[in-house]
Amino acid sequence: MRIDLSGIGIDYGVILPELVVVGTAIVVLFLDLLLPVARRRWLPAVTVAGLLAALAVSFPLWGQNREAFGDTVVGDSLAAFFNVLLIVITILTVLISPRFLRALDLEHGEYYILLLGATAGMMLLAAATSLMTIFLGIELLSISLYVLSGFARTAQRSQESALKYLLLGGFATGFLLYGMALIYGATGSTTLRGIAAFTTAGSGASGNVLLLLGIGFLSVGLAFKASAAPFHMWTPDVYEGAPTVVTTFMSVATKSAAFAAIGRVFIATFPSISTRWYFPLALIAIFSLFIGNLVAIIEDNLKRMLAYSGIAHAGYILLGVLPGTAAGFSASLFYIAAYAVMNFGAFAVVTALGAGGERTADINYWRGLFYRRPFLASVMTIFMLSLAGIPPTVGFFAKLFVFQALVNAQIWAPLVVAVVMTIVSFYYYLRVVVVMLATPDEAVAEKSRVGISTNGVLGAAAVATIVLGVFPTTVLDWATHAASLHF
Amino acid sequence: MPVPAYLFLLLSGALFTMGAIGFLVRRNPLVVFMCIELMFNAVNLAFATESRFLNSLDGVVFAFLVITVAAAEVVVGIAIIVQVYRGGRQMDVDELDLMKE
Amino acid sequence: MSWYTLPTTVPWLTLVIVIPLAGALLVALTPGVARSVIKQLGVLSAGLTLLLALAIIGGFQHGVGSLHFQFEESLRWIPSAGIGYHLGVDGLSLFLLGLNALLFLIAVLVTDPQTPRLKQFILLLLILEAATAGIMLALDLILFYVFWEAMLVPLYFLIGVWGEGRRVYAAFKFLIYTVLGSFAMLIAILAVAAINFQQTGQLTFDWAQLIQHPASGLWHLPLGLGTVGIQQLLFLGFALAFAIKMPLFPLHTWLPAAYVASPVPVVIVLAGLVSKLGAYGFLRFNLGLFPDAAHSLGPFFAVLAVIGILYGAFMALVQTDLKRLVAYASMSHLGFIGLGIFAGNLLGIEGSLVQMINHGVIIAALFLVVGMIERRAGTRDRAQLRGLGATAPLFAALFLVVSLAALGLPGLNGFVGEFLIMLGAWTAFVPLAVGAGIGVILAAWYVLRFYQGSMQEAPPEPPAFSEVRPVDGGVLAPLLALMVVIGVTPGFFPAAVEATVKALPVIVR
Amino acid sequence: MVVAFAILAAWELVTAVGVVAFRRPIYNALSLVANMLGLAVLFLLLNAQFLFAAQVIVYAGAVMVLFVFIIALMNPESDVTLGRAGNEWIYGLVFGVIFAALLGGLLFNRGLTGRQGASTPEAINALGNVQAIGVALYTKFLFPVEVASVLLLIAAVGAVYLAMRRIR
Amino acid sequence: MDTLAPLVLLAPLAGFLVNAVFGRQLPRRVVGWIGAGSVGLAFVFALLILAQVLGGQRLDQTYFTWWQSGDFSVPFNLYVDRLSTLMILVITGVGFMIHVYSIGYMAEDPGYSRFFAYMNLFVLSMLLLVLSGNLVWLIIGWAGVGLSSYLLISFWFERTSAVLAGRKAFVMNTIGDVGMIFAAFLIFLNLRVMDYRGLFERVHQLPKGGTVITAICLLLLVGAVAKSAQLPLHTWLPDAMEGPTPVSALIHAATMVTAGVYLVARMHMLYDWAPAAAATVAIIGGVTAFFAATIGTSQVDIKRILAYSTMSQIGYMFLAVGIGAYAAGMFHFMTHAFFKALLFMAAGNVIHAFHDDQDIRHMGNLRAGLPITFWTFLIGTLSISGFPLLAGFFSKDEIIRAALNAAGGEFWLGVLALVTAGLTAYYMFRLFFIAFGWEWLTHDDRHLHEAPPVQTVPIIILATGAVVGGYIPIATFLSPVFGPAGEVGIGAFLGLAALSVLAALAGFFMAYLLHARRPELAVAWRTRLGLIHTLVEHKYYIDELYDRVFVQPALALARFLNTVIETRVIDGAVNGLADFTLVEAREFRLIQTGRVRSYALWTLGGAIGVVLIVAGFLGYLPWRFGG
Repeated sequence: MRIDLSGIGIDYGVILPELVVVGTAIVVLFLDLLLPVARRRWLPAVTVAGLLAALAVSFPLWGQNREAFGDTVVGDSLAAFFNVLLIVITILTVLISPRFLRALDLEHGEYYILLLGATAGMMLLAAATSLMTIFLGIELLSISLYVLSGFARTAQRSQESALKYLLLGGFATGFLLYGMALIYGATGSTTLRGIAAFTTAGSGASGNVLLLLGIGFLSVGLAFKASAAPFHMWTPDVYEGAPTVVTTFMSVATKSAAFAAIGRVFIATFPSISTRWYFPLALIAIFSLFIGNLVAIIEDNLKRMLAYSGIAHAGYILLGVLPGTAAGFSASLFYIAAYAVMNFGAFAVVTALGAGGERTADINYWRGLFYRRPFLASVMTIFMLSLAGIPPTVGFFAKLFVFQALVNAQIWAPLVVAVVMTIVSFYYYLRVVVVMLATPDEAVAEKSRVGISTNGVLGAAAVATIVLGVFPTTVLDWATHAASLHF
Repeated sequence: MPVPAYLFLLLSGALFTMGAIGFLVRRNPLVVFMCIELMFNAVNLAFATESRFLNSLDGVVFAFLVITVAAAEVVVGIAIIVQVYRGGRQMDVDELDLMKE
Repeated sequence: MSWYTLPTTVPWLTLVIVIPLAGALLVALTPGVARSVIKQLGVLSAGLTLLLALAIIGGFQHGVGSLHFQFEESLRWIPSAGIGYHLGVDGLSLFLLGLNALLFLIAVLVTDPQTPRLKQFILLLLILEAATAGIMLALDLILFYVFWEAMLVPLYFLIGVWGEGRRVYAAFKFLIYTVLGSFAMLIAILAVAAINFQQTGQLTFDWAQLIQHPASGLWHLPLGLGTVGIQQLLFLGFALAFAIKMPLFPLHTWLPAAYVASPVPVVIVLAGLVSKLGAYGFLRFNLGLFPDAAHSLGPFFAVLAVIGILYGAFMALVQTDLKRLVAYASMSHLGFIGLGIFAGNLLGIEGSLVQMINHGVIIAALFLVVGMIERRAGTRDRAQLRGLGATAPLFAALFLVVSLAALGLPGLNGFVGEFLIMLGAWTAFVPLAVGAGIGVILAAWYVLRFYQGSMQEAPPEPPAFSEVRPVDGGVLAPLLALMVVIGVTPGFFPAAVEATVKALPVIVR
Repeated sequence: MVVAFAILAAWELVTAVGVVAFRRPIYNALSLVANMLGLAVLFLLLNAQFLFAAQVIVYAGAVMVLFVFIIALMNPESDVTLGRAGNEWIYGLVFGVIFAALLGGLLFNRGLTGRQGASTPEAINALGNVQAIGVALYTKFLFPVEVASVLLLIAAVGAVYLAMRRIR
Repeated sequence: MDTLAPLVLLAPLAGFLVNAVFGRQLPRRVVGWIGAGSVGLAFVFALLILAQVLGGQRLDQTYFTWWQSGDFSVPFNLYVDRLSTLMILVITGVGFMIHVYSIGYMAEDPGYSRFFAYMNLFVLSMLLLVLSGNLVWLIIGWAGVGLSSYLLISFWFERTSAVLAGRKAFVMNTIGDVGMIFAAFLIFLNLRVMDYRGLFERVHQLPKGGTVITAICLLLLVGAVAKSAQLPLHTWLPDAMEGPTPVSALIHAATMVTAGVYLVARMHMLYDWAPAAAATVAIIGGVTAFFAATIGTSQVDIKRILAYSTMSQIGYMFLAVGIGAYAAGMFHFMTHAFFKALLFMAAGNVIHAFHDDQDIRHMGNLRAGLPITFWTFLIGTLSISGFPLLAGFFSKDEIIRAALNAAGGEFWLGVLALVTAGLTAYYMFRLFFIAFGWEWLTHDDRHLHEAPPVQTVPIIILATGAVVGGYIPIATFLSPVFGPAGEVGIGAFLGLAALSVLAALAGFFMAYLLHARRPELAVAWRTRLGLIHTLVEHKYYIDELYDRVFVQPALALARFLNTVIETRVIDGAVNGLADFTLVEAREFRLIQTGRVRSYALWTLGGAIGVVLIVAGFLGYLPWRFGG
């Protein structure tokens, strides 16, 4: 008996980015053990270096379509797009982390290891073309995030959020797996290619109970990761409880990865039965837009408010998936990128303030911030305007392209809901700005400097928000190219 | 005479639902966690069944991966639970409402 | 003909947008304590813009019609989405451009140097000027929408931060109303492009392109609710945005709140300019892109406009807060503009075009006057104001001219527009003109109540009202001059715009 | 065959009910162990000996032992001794029953529509079940298995971090 | 001549600008003489124009284009013919007299320069009105005189009564303006012209007596009625007496209020073409004449009596132009300008003498104190009541004769006019007897002071006009405009003269009896008339009527809109929606209980929803959906 590896396409180039990230994690692990405590601050540097390397090796995948390892993973533009996006997010996160961790006395090497692990999981999820790898990717990022959200071991809220995330995450994973099982039973294959082949064979797939149920449960699991209503319930609590820097990372990265998977599954694998999954996804999108925007109006805790707004944005991104076309998905991808920039920025501001402690998330603390911390307030204003979708910020074009896709596909009902709820959203986003501009009632005189790296990250995010808002062409073209999936 | 596949599937579905119900009715985090394991088991049953009846090994491998992942998740989960309840709080998930609304 | 020709190598229109932004940048870089410097920077950039606008008006070729734009600039922006950077000026936007620059210069001039956070104030004003200029110049629908939304934010802050009374309430009300309309417009814009794409296979948001193929056909409502004319639907989408901005009855309730809450420089811009943008949008887009719908739905909007005229007039009759009074007066006058637009004939549209300028000049002057009264007398309550003219005859005289222009006295500018508008309305449907006529009579009534109530009758003892300051007079002077000039010799106006208006599809149709 | 299935099914259901219904966590744990063992037998029935082994060793062995240890360690109160009983559990039951009913209704008498693979029991047994799985694991499913290993590593790191005492 | 006509306008314009801008810096004498001199200059130009017009010239000269788009073309053109020449002569001539008079009359007033600026503005717009060669500029002038009249009525703006009177006048005139604007619309839309020449050329394209032409004429009439204070838009004129007396003399007696007459005369081709409208003019005129005269018999304020007399006399003119006797109308306009201006200015002297007391019952026996005023006022009274061989006698007789000669209903209007003539004599002499007194010889110790010559000389000049004005051959002068004047047989002339003199004498003796001989009789009569008297004394309660029917309801409606519709209905809906959203938001927020199990419940619920949807696709549910 001999093991024959020839037929399965060993191609390390495809998974090189993931490998580099994981390798970095291991390196950091050893450094964490070996380095004296005083040298711990090298860890972030090493992490960033590794991530940069991963970034570098991600570019070759652009424009290619290399399935590898028995169709379990692919190296194509979509994967590259998300690799770049996720790695950049992680780098930014790492850059704003040290000061925050120091303030909370959480400087532990494990933080970076887990961060890298989560990143690897997300990248894998974006590149996965098999139910197995999708599942593993989700689990990898989830387990890392469970620990990360409980990273403040002494903070009850942090622990509680970790447990909630864990239990609910497991529950959702159960549904995800069950759906995968049913799909497997219906199609006899676990690779998306095989499944697609089965469904497009006109084998009455649109009437296949197992398949439809499987898709349904699969969407439940993915929607949970994307924190789309009604599977969003964990989001506000976890976002609030987790250390803000983790929330920053999680709110942006998890959603992106989840939508990468959603795109691959629904648009690339099941185009032939789009009439089947359109309806549940449309409901989920509408529900997310509704809940997210509505509840955010009255949230006085900024982290929770942003959590709800994140739910709403999941709805917007999902709208782009609804047409089931590459055009629509490209709009989604652009939206994801835009959302990554602006939402990361918004949470980063909260992080920069949050070094003081929990109360900084309360909106009353932000009263008159414009005069205490003009820089933070200004960039926050930019992010808020962008989240609301006011030109000339990237948020506007994100919404514009999604709406355009819907109009071209003549999908009206979700569009109307989206528009109405967007109008509602203006209220709470601009409310923050007004509060920051209002005259401070009590003189909060904390002058903890933010630090050059954090300032740099914030400035970069703000500039990106504006620049992409004026010249969105390049990113849009990337998104369009990445969205053109071919099986 | 062989047993038709759908009976196995029905059984797995029943077990899965049991797990879900358990998750919903129990308040002890450890028990809740066990119920999740129960759901995973149900899934494994489904996978095994299908791989048997479809004559393909994917299902078995998938089930194996599920077991692995479940083990890993249990490790982390238990650690978190311990961490949460070290302080001697009541073992009750309903008590976990520092954050709400 | 034109007075002279400008070199075509210079991107004049972009400059109109860029100069205020550059000024804003400079202001942003100036330390906030250097108040005088900041204000001078603001005045400088606004003044430059005015000169530029005047140069453009002078260099505008008369009699160039059939949708030919001048000083046109066209660049690729987001080709994959069919969005371009396309600027141009024609008869519809020419004089508004001048009004824009003039009013902003005045707004900056009358800004009190002691305003708290003067820096941000001037900064936002300049950004706002750029946005409004862009709205008038943009020929790409998305570009237009970008400016349209960009205008919202500075206004929102100017009201919400520097306002008075229930300023946050007013700001949010203004915001939500406007956003409601503009999103309806956004969807309509996208739909227009999509339909054009289906018809011509070419994805574009360029006004000049879209106007070639007006949307048509029926849309089947879901759930078997029957069918709607697509063009009518799109028309309504745009109309909602512009009707709110203008505002048309009954979408006006943001107006008194916002006007009352805004500081004087802002309310000048808000009333004098922003409302015109709604009217301009109606002309440029509703009448341009949807001629058939304009014919079928125009009467309905014309009726709304007349209701607005009368409603605003009656409301103005019983207001005690002068700012509120002027706000409703403005609403009534805007009803005239709307009426002229939806009369849908040459004279009506030309009338509303000239009336836009007139109303801008008049309402700005009125709010300036109100501001001066408030600053001197310390109150805006008509019940407490009496006989101010006794101690300030010059002020009374200036105020008198403004009031007369406001009530449309023949010989002053207000008459020109109202005459043509009513003539156009009479051509379209006589009762509309009659309603407008009643509005004119009511205008005489409430304006005189306004003027006499504050200026005349026995002054309080001792008369504490001081005479107008030279600076105030200097600010009012150009406006008064415009009132007289336009009133006596408005001939230059139709000469410039007639060709464009004649080329409007509605007229052609 | 049928008889065996019937018995095992009954056993599974009963033990599952035990997992949910017993008041004392230790009983829940034990009935879960029983449930897992039954499941392992079912795997045998399905000609998946490898899974049987894995199930018994990993699950019934490692995982559940861990559970039992923790229960013993923290000896949590049973739900009776907990404070006020919320009534969410009623909703839970109702929803669960509805879910089960729908699922059962839809799955009843459905065959598996999937494409038939090559590895029939005969083929597998010819190679030897475990070997077959092994080959599959290290050829076709090489990558997932590697990922699983990474996952275990990360999980270990996380667990250690959470569990270990503060290092000053 | 095409330069003279603008000069006529420019003179008062210059005066207005100088006085308006520098008036407060200039010394009073200069201001006054600039004001008066500019008008005098205009008078000189007018005379030059007269010379050329008598030479048979006419003018229709366009100076610049006011608006030109499509076939809507409005030039700024001046139109000079004999009619407008007559008008500008009277305006500038009488105007000059009044300006001179004002120099003295307003000497003490703080608003001296403002007064003259307004007066010049008025003269300017009146001349514009008269000289304009197209409807738009006619309307502009029309509104201009309305404006200056408003300004001058509320000249003493500390007085609330003056302010209200001014507002009333302005609003009523605006009604008239709107009427004229609509008339202009109809003319343009049916004839596509805005200037007189084109109008007069094309008017005959319209069907004679058709709806359009009638509507045009009636709408024009609205403007004329409002401006000339005819029924039913007359109520502003008596209140207008709040203004300084020279204003009343110039604007509310001699010139502006007769603009309506000028309008009808100018548009006579249209009115000839619309008999119904013309008849309406005549009826309004006749009725107003009588109506105003009756009110005049019961007033005690000297200026108000003159005001009602003005209304009455303008009624005569309307009657004349209404029955087509345009020349007669203009003739009466001229004579009336003479004697009514004279009467007002004399009254002004009296009022000054009595320190701004206008109640005639406090006056009396002025011959000793104010001899010049006394005699000139007597001349005016005689002239207006049609005393033979004075100006009023000729002009009024022509009107009455024309009416009586006219066929059909107008005959009764003539009778009415005759009665009115008697009434006129009565109330004028009543005024004269009460105010100027009959106690010729009793000793007088009130030390009344005659006005300075600057005030008396103009009166004397006008008095001569009031005497000899009747001998100016207006009819023949205007014949090029209105066609040849009908020859009147001497017999008919004497017969009618006898009639009217009889009526006048009746009025005179009645007044003599009641107010000079036996005043107690007047009291007795008043009580006997009772109700009628109060009705007349309160001007038939028309002011009150308008207040109840128009003003109050309008204000009530406005208040209703302001308090209910705006705040409750419209804004209520908006705010209600916002509040509703917030409430809903709170509701949904409560879902977030913080309990893991409830969260899981939602997840399971979602899963159930998914299953249901699948079932729906497969048609296991009563309702189908999806493809």
